[in-house]
Amino acid sequence: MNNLLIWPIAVPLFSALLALLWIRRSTWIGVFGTALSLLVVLLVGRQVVESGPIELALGGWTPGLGIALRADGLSLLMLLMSSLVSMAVAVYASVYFSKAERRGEFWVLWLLLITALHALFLSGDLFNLYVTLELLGLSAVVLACLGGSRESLQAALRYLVMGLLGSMAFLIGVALIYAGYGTLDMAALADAIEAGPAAWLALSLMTGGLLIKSALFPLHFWLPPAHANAPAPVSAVLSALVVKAALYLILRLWLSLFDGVVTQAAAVILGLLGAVAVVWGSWAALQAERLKLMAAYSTVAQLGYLFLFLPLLTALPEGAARDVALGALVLLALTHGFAKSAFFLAAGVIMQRAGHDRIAELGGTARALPVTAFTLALAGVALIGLPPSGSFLAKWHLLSSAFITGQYVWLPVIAVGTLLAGAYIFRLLGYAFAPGEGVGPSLSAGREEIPAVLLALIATLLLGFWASAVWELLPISAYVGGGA
Amino acid sequence: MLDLLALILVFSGIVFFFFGAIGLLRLPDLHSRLHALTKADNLGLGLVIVGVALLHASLLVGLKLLLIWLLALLGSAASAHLISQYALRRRRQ
Amino acid sequence: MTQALIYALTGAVLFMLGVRATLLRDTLLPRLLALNVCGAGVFLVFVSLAYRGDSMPTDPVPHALVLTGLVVAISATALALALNRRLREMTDE
Amino acid sequence: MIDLNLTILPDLLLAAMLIGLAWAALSSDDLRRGVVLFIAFGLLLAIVWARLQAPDLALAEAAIGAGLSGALLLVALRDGVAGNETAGKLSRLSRWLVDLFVLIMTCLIGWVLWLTIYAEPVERLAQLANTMLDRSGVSNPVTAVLLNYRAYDTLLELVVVLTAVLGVVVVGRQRRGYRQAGPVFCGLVQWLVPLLVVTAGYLLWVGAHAPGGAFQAGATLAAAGIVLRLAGYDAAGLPDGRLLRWLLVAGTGLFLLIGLGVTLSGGAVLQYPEAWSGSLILLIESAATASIAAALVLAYRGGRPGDWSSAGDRDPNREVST
Repeated sequence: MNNLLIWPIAVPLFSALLALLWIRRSTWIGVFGTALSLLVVLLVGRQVVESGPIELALGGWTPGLGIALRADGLSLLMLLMSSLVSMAVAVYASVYFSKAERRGEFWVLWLLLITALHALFLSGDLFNLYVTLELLGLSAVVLACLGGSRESLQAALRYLVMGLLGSMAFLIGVALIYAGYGTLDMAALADAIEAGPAAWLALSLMTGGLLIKSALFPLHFWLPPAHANAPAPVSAVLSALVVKAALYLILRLWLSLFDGVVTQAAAVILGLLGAVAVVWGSWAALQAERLKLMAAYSTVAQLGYLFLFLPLLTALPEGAARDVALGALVLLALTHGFAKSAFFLAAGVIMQRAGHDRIAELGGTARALPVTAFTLALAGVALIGLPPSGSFLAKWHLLSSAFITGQYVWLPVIAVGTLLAGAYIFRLLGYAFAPGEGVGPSLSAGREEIPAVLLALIATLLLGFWASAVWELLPISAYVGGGA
Repeated sequence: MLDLLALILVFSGIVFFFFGAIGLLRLPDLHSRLHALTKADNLGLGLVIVGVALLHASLLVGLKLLLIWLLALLGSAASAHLISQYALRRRRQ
Repeated sequence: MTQALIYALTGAVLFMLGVRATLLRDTLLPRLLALNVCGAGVFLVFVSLAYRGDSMPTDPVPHALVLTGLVVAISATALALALNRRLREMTDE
Repeated sequence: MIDLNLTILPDLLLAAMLIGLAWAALSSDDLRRGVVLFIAFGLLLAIVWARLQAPDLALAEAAIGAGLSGALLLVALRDGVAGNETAGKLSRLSRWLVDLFVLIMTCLIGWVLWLTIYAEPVERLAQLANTMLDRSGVSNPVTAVLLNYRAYDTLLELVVVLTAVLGVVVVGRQRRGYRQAGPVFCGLVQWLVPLLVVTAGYLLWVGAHAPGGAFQAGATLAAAGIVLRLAGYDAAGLPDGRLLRWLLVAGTGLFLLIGLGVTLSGGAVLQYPEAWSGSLILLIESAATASIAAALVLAYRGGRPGDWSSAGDRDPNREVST
């Protein structure tokens, strides 16, 4: 029993309720609540590092009858990413929304979104995961339509419908699992699940539902409009964190619960879809005329890379090589989270200053907003995968895993994707660093620009130099079934 | 014996429901449809409820069932009134 | 067991009917109905698993899960309808 | 394997009607017709729940699934439906592929369910849930699962309701109300609303040992609000501004505070002291009933209530920019 685990969920939830009650003070409550959530996540992290995975059986009932919260290396890394990114974005949003009419509701929903993310990363129960997925989906949809424009509403509505369809597919998978194994507790299921028709079907239904939510090609179509039309701080968390939540669940299912059920053929199919996503998303990003749309297509491509790892992971035998590949996958997800949120925040700064985000008219950005232009360049380094960013290391290991397993088909995909990413980033930087009057002179920098540059620094420097921490944390597993 | 009586009551209630439904489908205009539906259903429900009460043979259950019937009567009377009033208003416009 | 199977299979059919209509229809309201039917199918699978014949006590856990699911479903429906209304207002303006 | 006797005939009939109604509701091009068929589908589903010995669900389905969903959908018909939001019609080939996919998946799911139900019976959680009932503080097993064993799910579910209703508030303006009702309807309202309130109270109280509970009670209370609004009372019984926000927060807030508070006695989060669990559960359920009812009525009214917050009063026309 360890009651510490409830706090990453209780703190943002309680702050959300307070923010709704004292809606005029919501900005303060929002920033303070986010900071406090970060603090408790750090406390949980210290305990996980010191004494291994933590479990909290809620209500004191044995997991199975009751619900357990669990924190291990993987969930800790996701928690750290989400609370760090949300802290930085909250600071930015306190400026961005300082005069907006609906800032009160924004902060309440913001805190609810953090609650949902933390609850999802800590949950150890399949049905509870469905509830957290719905909470995450609904709060993300409402945040996405805060822009109030027709496009953003339409995108949010489609996002909602697709999200609900995904949840339903997940839920019927959960029903099949409960039918076959008589429990919903993930630790018990990690032991119990064995290959067979029920397990295969349940896994494919749940994975299918999550693929919609994680926007893998060809189920990506809802993502670009939803992410590109939301207010900038919201786009940042949608792209950096919300899609990662579905990806985290896929990893949990494939590597911890259904370890031994997953077939190589299924993994190769997902890998192929990922490959198409990499090429198509990067190409669409290169064609995009708006900065935020470009960033959204780039998210589609970057998610594709993450799925390239799956066929490699299933082909590798359990052991050091597989642990390295898994670490690289998580590292890539983390780097993208930090880099993409930095990118969206920078785009938001430019948009508020220039009044538009048309890439071709961004001349003069570097002179007017040097810090923001620098942020774009830094985040770009991480998105392309240049050294010293974390994604460089991750792609390096992706390549070497492909060599080890002899799956050479992925090599050209990685090469083409990286080249295209270089092309769209340098195209953007070419405009941004060109002289011009597209962006007005700088009035104030600071609270707006600093969070983005910090996030970009984490992505390029911190995760590059301290990447080994990822490989040290991942083996701390709460689930005996697998390596995650 | 009591059971047989109860069964007969429930069955005849169902027959009323059946004819109410036929009336709803076959009669020409809204008012006569409403007429067929409310009359047949109220009576049908009443018969079913008396039958079920006999099967249970308990005063408390009987009272609860009676309450249900009264509510259904109230509801169907009010809704039939509202629907026909709406139809009248539309015809005048 | 046969009863449980009948309803479980019905649940599967309803689920896929809902999926089909969500994919094929192109306006919001029918899609929303479809998602609700989809949910009803999943709930039916859960509840039929809980049913273990008229003589055995049922498994309360799926019942509670479905109750939770019902409330989540109506929340999502309400939100989708509100978005739809705002979108409609914007079209009129 | 299947014993074909007459006892399964009603089940077959119900199942066929469910599928038929769902098909008709989903394939209807007339929206109003689709919605009405869907409401009928919900009512039939309530009968199925009763047949499968799930009376708690039958109550909830009738109140929430058919009743409130129906009311929300019907009022949405009045709003009209926004035009096609997806790009174009699907080609004939892709329609055919979707149908094929649906057919295959239905068969697969059906096959797996068949295998599972006829495999060696899995001892699921039924036995455990029923033996632990003595320690849960209530004697209705479904309430025990909802508010004790899996109370955390219910807490998050209340948060989901809160999130959705905030979304409704954020998105639009309040709907126009209805004209004052005529004498007959007013007479009905005078009877119905107090009766619904009493019924809600009864459902809340009885949930501890018989079918019923916070969700059914909340939905019944919300029905009272909707009836009031239909009769021309625009506020639908809800308070304004700050009090309304307290009402919305009450369920989640009290649940969270109690869940955390019980750790002071040395237990885990949400581990009620056994002697107190009955009363704590009732307390949580009462607050949850109020919050759920308020949220559902607010969702029916739609949009931002008057005097919701004065945060943006200086510049009411300003939208958040993208």
